[in-house]
Amino acid sequence: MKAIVTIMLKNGVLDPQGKAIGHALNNLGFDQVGEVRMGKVIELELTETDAANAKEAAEEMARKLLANTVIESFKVEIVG
Amino acid sequence: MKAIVTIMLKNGVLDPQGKAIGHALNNLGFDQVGEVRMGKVIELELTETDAANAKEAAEEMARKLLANTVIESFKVEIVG
Amino acid sequence: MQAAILLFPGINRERDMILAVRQSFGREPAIVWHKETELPAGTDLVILPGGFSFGDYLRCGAMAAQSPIMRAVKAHAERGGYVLGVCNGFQIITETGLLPGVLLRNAGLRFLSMDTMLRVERNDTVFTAKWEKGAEFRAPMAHGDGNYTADEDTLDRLEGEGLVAFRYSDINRNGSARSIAGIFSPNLRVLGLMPHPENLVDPLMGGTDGKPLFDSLAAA
Amino acid sequence: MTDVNLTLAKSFGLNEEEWGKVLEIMGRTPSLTELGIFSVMWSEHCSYKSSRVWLKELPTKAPWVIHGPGENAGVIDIGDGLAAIFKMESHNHPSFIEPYQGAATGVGGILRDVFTMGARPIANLNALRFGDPALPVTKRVVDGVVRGIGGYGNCVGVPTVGGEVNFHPAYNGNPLVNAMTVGIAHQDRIFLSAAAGVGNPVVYVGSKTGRDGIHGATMASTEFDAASEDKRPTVQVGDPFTEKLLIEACLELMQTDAIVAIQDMGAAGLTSSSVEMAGKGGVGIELNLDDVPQRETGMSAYEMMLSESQERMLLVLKPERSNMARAIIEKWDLDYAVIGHITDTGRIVVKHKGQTEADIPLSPLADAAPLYNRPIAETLKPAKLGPITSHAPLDQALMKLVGSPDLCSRRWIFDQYDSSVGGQTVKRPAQADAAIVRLDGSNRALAITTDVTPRYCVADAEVGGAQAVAEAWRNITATGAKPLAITDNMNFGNPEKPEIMGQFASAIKGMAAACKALDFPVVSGNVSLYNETEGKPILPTPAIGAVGVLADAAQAVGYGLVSGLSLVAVGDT
Ligand SMILES: Nc1ncnc2c1ncn2[C@@H]1O[C@H](COP(=O)(O)OP(=O)(O)O)[C@@H](O)[C@H]1O
Repeated sequence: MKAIVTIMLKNGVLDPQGKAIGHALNNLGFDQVGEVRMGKVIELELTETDAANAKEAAEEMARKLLANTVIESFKVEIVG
Repeated sequence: MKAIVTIMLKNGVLDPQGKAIGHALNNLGFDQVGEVRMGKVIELELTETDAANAKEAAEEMARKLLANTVIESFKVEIVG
Repeated sequence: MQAAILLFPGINRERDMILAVRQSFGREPAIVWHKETELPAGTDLVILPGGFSFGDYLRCGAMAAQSPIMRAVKAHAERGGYVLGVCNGFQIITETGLLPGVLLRNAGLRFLSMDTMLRVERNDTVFTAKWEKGAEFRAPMAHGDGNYTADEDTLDRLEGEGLVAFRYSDINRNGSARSIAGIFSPNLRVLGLMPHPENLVDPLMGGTDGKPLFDSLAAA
Repeated sequence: MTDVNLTLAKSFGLNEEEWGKVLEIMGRTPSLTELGIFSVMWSEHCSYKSSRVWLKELPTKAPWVIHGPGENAGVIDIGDGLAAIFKMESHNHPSFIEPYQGAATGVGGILRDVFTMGARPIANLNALRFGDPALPVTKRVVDGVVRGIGGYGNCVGVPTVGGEVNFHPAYNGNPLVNAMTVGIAHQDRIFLSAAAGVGNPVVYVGSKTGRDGIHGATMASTEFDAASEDKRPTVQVGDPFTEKLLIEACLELMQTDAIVAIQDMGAAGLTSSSVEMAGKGGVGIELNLDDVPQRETGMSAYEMMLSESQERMLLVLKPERSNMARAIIEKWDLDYAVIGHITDTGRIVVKHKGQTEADIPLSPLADAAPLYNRPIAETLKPAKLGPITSHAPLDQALMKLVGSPDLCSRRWIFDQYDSSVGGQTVKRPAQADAAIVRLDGSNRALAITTDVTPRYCVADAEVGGAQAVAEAWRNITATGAKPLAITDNMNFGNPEKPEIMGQFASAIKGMAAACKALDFPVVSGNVSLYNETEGKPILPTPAIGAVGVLADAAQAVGYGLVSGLSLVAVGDT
């Protein structure tokens, strides 16, 4: 199974990268762009074959290491 | 509309970050983890109201700025 | 004061730190590999030096914070032991939860390598006794992620309890909340800061502005 | 199955005559893997086939030279039983395709050349050339290159202490990224690449092998055209964290007596490292590719032999020490694999999945390598400058000069490079004419600089070449240090054009004369040819990296003016 962990800064936490990207897009003439947020996505190949177990394991990994829950929130999706 | 651009290193391109994260997860006792790949996700708020147009615009932004198409591939999803 | 310097893979300012400690303490620090589970007996001060532990590939300091040795460091801190984290060491300490907040990417998104000025917010601690309160000193910075961030309540509490150790006093180049460059734990025994006092302890390398930190510790 | 024939050989960069030589050496049609090995070993990048006849003119000897050109880097005696080991290398083409990774892997490559000899790297420098600063592409390249150099150098913890940068439209489609590393070793612990000891294990250390940059070495040897921007060869991604582990692991292993020979896997990775190690040692080598640590599945022998995956080393070990060596390498979380052994056959034999994929005699591979004495033509010298017509007031003229891209402050660049890590940097960028780095545990310091002024070389390549050496010498001298030796990076256009070869030959002549006059030998270097875009060459750019020594670091002189001193001009104006 494959787990996809998406990690975003929590609302209210300043996102300097997202801000810079938004600026750059506006400068390139993309006027339709408003707020931009940037996050990480981590794809994990898991030997686990049960989707529920895989999800639980990936969530534990996210809590323990992948995300810093002081500033980040995460969501886990199981595919394949 | 909101566009979510997910950017991953192309297949075959070394992913030092994914590699190090995989190692760290194994060391933490998550033995079920095989290959790990890390990418970026960029959420764009667009004033555009038509989904097809929004997608096209986001794809152009990805090609022009967000992704480094020499080594990265991207996909765009329109939500909300 | 017996110091132990932790060595995580990817750390690169351990030799700088050894030079500074050797000079002020008059004795060699112990070097401790990250896979150890215990600190050397008699360790008073644990130092986490700068660098790029595990490449800083996930978040700065995140993977090092999970190293076996960090459990011993937490226990040491809980016993009231001294801990000093500089740059990546500061990031590791915040990831471990020994100090609050996080270090985000610099506001300008560029690595910053230059001298900055720091103000000493209090001098009644083992780390800062050799400075005057309010003294300003020069310290080299070398980081890409030094933008100190915490929620407003945490920041208010840090200020209210006098736990801000150093502030950028010239320009706040990395965008840190309230110009915070370094903070103490509530018992004033854990210090984390971004700039590198250990790189200014020798007139030959441009000055001795950073030496009081090590002299203070040596005298404690 | 791909047909191996002249057409394929040509697409691999070999010409008809070279293909003929391959057939003669092999006595049969080579396999694909064999052709790949010939093509990279005989590429300009590895064989120096156009430049070798001229490089011989450079003086390479002095009583303080321990190893001149021919090793991974040059080695000089700096007193106290210590040696300085240094070299400069280009990563020009990759830095245009992907500026960040191109520059980053350039830094990684030159670091490996230096620590492979047993030196701890103590300083990085660079010499950069970019196109017209007004062009968007230049901004993208400058930004990526600077971040790439910083990203890699800062992470491995080697201070970037100096460099130089110029702008000129001739570099619009072909920027130059030349990176230099200086390291320090004990003279009695210098490691060379000549393999020895029949039966000794050949050991692979570092990152796993992927399909990175296959045919990068041949790419660096052919001209650029607009299409290559689309071809997008597999770009190598740098992993400075693994490099840092590799440095520490190798230096730790070098404290023991396990290593017979060691070589980094640079351009044409496994091919050039194994061929060079066995060739230099006058032995043979047999590799079994089944045992190569692989990042991707289904890699062929051809791909593995030509992969340019970064952060890898090849070692020949004493068999009785190999377990201890493995323990050290694995302590640093690096891959360790025995992938072959040394033989006495004088051949390189490559096996994969039970098949012999290559079996080539080593000495003709090296000795019969093509060597060209290419025609040279005098370069047309630009017209003499006319009389100065503008008489702008001095203050305005000064402002214009100070504000010009070639003279303005470089702070934006070096503020992104960690110049103090290591705690030994006595003079950082913009503090002296050369960077000064003290040697740990000693009063001694090295003075290091990079210099060249391409517009002088366009005007007169011989004078320009001499001037570059002289400027480096002056920059070292101005700090109070004694200049000892140089490394160079010869960046030129297409050597098949007589006027380019003429520039090259003249620059070498000028450099040689200056080196002789100043007792300033060349101990290492690199040649980068075919720096052209759509037939237009870059300016001739023989970058010089120089090293000098100061017995007492405290005596280093900087250029910060202090009030109360007198200014004295020396020499004719
Ligand atoms: N690409 C670079 N990387 C690092 N340092 C640089 C670079 N370019 C210039 N510098 C530093 O900036 C300072 C000024 O450079 P330059 O204008 O070339 O002056 P100089 O002619 O005195 O060497 C020098 O100390 C030089 O080492």
